[in-house]
Amino acid sequence: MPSTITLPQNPPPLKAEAKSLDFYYGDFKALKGVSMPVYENKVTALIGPSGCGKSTFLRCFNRMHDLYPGHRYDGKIELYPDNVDLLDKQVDPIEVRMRISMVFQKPNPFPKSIFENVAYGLKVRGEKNRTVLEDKVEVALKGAALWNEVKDRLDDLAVNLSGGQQQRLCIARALATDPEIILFDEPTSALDPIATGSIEELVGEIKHKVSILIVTHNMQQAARVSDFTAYMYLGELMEFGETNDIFMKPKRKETEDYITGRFG
Amino acid sequence: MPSTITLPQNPPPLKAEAKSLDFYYGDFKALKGVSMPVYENKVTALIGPSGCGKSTFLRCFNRMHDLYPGHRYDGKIELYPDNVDLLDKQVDPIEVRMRISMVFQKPNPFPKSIFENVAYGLKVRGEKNRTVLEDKVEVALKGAALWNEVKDRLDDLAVNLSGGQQQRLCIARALATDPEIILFDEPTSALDPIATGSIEELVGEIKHKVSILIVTHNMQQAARVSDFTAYMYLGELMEFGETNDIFMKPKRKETEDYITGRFG
Amino acid sequence: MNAEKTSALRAIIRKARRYDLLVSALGLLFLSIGILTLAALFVDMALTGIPRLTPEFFTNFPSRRPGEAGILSSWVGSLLVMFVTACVAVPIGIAGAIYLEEYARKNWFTAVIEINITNLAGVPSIIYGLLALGLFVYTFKLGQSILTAGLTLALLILPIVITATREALRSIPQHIREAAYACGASQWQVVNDHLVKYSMPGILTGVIIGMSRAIGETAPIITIGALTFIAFLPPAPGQINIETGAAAGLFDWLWSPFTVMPIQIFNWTSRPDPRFHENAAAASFVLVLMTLSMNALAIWLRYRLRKNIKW
Amino acid sequence: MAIAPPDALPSPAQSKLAEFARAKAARARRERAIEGLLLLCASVSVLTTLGIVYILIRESVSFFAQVPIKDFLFDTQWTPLFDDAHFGIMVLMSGTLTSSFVALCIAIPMGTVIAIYLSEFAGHKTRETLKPMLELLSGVPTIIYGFFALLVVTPLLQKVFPELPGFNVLSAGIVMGIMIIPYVASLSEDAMRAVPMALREGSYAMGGTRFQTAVNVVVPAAFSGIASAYILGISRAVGETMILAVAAGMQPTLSFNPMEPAATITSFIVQVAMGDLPHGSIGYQTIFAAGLSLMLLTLCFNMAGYYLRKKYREAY
Amino acid sequence: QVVKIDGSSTVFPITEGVAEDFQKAKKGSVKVTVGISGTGGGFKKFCRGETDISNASRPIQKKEMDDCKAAGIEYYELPIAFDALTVVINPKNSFLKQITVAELKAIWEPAAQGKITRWKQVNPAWPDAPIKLFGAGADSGTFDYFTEAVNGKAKASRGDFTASEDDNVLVQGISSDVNAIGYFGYAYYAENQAKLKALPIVNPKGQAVSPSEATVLNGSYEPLSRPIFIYVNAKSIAKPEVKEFVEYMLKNAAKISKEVKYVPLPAKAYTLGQEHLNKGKKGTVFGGKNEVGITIEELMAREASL
Ligand SMILES: Nc1ncnc2c1ncn2[C@@H]1O[C@H](COP(=O)(O)OP(=O)(O)OP(=O)(O)O)[C@@H](O)[C@H]1O
Ligand SMILES: Nc1ncnc2c1ncn2[C@@H]1O[C@H](COP(=O)(O)OP(=O)(O)OP(=O)(O)O)[C@@H](O)[C@H]1O
Ligand SMILES: [Mg+2]
Ligand SMILES: [Mg+2]
Ligand SMILES: O=P([O-])([O-])[O-]
Repeated sequence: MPSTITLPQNPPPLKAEAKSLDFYYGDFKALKGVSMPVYENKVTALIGPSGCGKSTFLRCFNRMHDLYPGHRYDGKIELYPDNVDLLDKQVDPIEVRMRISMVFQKPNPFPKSIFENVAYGLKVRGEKNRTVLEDKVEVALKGAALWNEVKDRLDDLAVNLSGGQQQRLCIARALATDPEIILFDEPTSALDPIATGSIEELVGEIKHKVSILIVTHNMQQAARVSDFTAYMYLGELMEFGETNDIFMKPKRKETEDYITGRFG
Repeated sequence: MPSTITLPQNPPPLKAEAKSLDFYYGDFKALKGVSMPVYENKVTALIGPSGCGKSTFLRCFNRMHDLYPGHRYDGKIELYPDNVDLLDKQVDPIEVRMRISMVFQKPNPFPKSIFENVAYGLKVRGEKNRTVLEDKVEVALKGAALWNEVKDRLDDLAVNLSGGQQQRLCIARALATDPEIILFDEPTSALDPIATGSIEELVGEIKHKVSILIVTHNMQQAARVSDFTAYMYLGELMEFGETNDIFMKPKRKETEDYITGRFG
Repeated sequence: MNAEKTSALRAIIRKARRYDLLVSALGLLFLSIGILTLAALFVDMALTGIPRLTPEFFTNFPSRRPGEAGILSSWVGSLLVMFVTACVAVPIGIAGAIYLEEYARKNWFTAVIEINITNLAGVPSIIYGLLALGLFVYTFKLGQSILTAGLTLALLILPIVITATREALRSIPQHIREAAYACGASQWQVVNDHLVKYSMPGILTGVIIGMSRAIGETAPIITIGALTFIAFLPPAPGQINIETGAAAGLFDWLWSPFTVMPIQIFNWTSRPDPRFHENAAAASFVLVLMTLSMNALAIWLRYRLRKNIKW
Repeated sequence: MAIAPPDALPSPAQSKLAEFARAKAARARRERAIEGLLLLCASVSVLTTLGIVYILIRESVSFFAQVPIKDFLFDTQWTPLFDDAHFGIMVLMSGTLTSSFVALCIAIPMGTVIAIYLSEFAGHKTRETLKPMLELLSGVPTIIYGFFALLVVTPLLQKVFPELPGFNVLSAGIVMGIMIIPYVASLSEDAMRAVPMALREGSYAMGGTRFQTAVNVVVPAAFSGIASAYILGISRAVGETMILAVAAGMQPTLSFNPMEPAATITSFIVQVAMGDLPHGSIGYQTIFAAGLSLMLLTLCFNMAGYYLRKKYREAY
Repeated sequence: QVVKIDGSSTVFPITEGVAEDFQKAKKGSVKVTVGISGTGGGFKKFCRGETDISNASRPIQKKEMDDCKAAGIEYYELPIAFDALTVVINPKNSFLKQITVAELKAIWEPAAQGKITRWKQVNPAWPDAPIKLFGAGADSGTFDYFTEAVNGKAKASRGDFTASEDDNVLVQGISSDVNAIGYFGYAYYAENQAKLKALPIVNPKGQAVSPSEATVLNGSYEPLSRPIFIYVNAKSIAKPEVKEFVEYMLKNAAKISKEVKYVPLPAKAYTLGQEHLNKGKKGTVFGGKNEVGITIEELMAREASL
């Protein structure tokens, strides 16, 4: 079944684009011919019932699947403006990950200090100058709205932060390296409503600098934070369009059923 | 906030009744003053958002919490007609479990043969006579609509069955001992739609012999299989009533919001 | 991203990758050092010892003539000691582990047992030898017998059996226990009908590893004083002594003097005649083959048998 | 809340109840008996420890009645069975520490690198074949390692250091180290693999290489497990007996030079035990005093390990 | 039906050989265990009545006699063979041609501990190389005999040497170290002549004599040649299997001693032993003193006088 894709009238510049992307976990085909644009400095939400392949799709963008044997891509994800195919065997996954950051469902700070956590990406990139590191860490923590809470205890272990703070720390960590895209995989599902609110706000703020893909199982969240929404079902992209359109007048019956909660 | 409980006009006989039941996981109070009737040979569905305490409530009925230190009940669950308080310290939990069976979310057959699985409850009760066992196993498997599929391979390992078959096997295991109540904790959430259908059918059939409590996160399922529905939220029973009423004209705003999918 | 930045990035990645290569290389190197050592040891013994591995080698008693010397008394001794060890360590170890894993409530006593077992696992084997000498030999007057040796080694491998059993029990998912309890089973029924059965592969692995450790233990056996020339077998139950005509009792062998493989090896290597060293190599080869095949069996069990029990 | 009162008719359930009550008492008795039996078995380990402590202390008390504790701790000679007896445990300690140090210099770095390699670099197949092979190393009886050290490794080392005596701590220590590698590697690897994938993914998602991920994330997160592995390695080294008895020369001199022969606590004990023990003599008591020192030494390491585990537990 | 023997490692090869043949001859109806505890260790067990026979590479000492007496244990003393306690060095050692007892003492006396560490300190003619020492363990008769013979007092020795009850350890150590010197029973040297060099000892008459069967027999290998014994518990000899074993031993000791490279005593010595047994002549002819440098004739004379 072909996806129903409704492009906006004045499309913003493209940041990336999946082109008939298939994905296999061993023999199991988890993504079936997904083609979808990602617009620059916009938030694109991925919604769909559990197991439909949202996380799988998201993790293609930073080649996370490369870590596991037997996981296989087929198709392309073009990154613009330099037109590289992220999935190309020739392309170094580490390079891809340096350009595209990710925030996970469960906050996963490293067992290090707050400072070290945020500085990690920079250190990996060869930055050694302490002043530069300190500056960038501060900027990133401010960007993740965490600076005020932690500025006096940058050397504390990150695991001692609360869940919401940890997640913002992970966002700071992702922000610190000036990525081109940030992938969020249900970033608030482990958090309480207040922490969720602050993360959503954050997403709204940072999208001015970076393109965002966000997986969520919470319709309201998708409606609140995203500019575009993609509805996936059983490994296929069912419908893609501007968020308002998807929620107000979905083109497909399945999308409507899902959004109104009649199914899933 | 007191629960909104709407009893039917001609209430069927009571099988059990929770009376201001509190439950604590250590210091965390997971159930707050739940009072609710369970009617004989009826299906009562428990619905509510994740973490609201449905499973916790269900597992009080067979004293499953006794297995863990620090879990504590407060209040009563009366079992009729003999008026025992299931939660009474004097009452042997093993005795409770012999009268009240349970089917779990994930099918959990023992790594033994199909026969041994179904016969286990009987063996625990001291039944040794092979013919009796064989008869009862057959009846139970028939009751669980599994007989035809497995009658030729009763000695096969149960784990080699498909998910849906395994779950029906677990139901047969629960049925074999003629329990007075069967507790189902999201029995279909790990199954595909076809297996789900057959389990739902089964529930409809066995309810003529036994009272049923079923936790489900699937509204449609609750509507389809149950006679009564209880909506729980944050450890409290919000609303209880006949299923039709709850789904068609819920008395409380929260229930309506949840059922129409505006929340959760 | 501009080309200049990209190439800078690539340079950094290349540099970082070097360490990947280094660790892989070192890891493989170190692994092969370990494995080659094992191979060297094995080949060395095999080359010296194999010519001596005739059937008579297994059926002859030790002798002052290297060509006639065999390992009959020592392999029988090892076997009997292992038998006693297993009979003591396996039930006690499994029962203890079941208690700790399934029954123990959190209190100071179980905490003491826990810490204690961890500590015991690190206690040098020679200390067990001292325990046996002071307690079994001199206090309980069990003498330098098969029983003493078996008990000593049983205590030595008890922590291994307990730990393996606990791990096996822990790997049984909670939902299996819940399923059994939900059927109305009592705790002992859950343990006996399910947990013990499903953890058998893990327990067996632990037992075999423990036994393979015990069979090669030398120091504690020397400490209890078994450095002896033994050219006879312990009395089989009911065996008739041709001189006295008396029949041996069912458990007489437990009190018999004995020797074991490592002691025999030790004895032969300390002989001046180099031909005894060939015997020692041959016996070592047999012993290593025994322990290695026990270990291999355990590993095989761990990877194969476990697959038969799915949850 | 008004619920119709239940009808009080007698029902079959009631007779069932009586039957249950009978069964219950018998069952409760049996369950308690079984629990008691199991507890007894669990206590065997405590009894073992008590036995060890009792025996060591009982004999050591008679020992220290004859040898002042000051001599024991500070004398620099160890000749307990000679006419002019000296009881300086330092001498044996120096041998034990030197040989353990050599062994750990081999086992800890090599074991750690192997663990990192197996857990973070090697593919599934490689790991599943190489790890068991490595574990076989710990299955070889130590007496055989002893002769290997003496007859194979020492001559090899003498090619490099012609001055090296035939019995020396170096060769015994190296072989001991190789023997200990699997303990360190296997347990560390288990600890590393227990680190949740999510943590690793965090690092990889930042563009980390395998090495960076291993060093910055996995090793710190698995630290308590790795520490346990090290502690076990140390206990093994300190308590190893036969390798040292066979290959290290049993020469009681106060020296930390691995190029020389040395006696360790353990090798002294077997050495004396080999010449059968005259029960009740000072010689007999010496080995218990030495054993007590060894026990205290391992206890120190175990305590350190316990503390480390406690401190660094749940890093993730 | 078990004959329990324990004691000297020096005597062990002979006893073991006898035990082996004896058990074969008896078709396994009698069991013989032979332990190696060293002479001292063996006597301690013997005097507690734990063993039937004790191997000894020196005569029983006063303290041991007292212990036995206290426990009511009487014994027969039966010389079995002669041994030459051999001082060995590495075959590559070129500067040592012979050694005097005084030089040995300088090396081994307790005062040398930690001080005498280089050959030059003993004899200025020798090179400035380290001395590596190997010797018998403290529970052994060999150690007692050597310290008595060299240092003048049993068990008086320096402690910083590689001590082992296991003579092969010593063989191994000495053969792999150019600067090594050590001592043990002749048998172990005889079996390892390729790896070791026996050092001629300057005897009281001033001749440098190498150990060998001949020099032991003619009494010129002094003071390090020594008789070795078995001691038989007088109560045990009442047991037929022990009696039989001892008689078998006396008949076969000469043959087996030779086989395992010891110097057998004249045939008369064994018959004398048998006579002592028959006539119930218990006790020792050495009076609890460790005598050094006794020759075969002297020994025979003493035995006859019991
Ligand atoms: N490692 C894996 N190996 C095999 N199959 C997998 C693996 N991970 C996921 N799958 C399967 O791939 C499909 C898509 O999974 P995915 O995790 O992408 O779903 P999702 O939409 O993110 O669901 P959720 O909302 O539950 O996170 C599912 O059917 C899942 O069972
Ligand atoms: N073992 C436990 N210890 C402590 N808290 C627990 C435990 N199990 C559950 N809880 C908490 O108790 C509350 C109720 O949990 P419960 O499992 O009953 O929810 P539920 O309604 O069944 O949710 P779901 O639909 O996800 O199964 C939750 O907040 C949960 O976090
Ligand atoms: Mg997902
Ligand atoms: Mg639940
Ligand atoms: O073992 P020894 O003969 O030296 O006592």
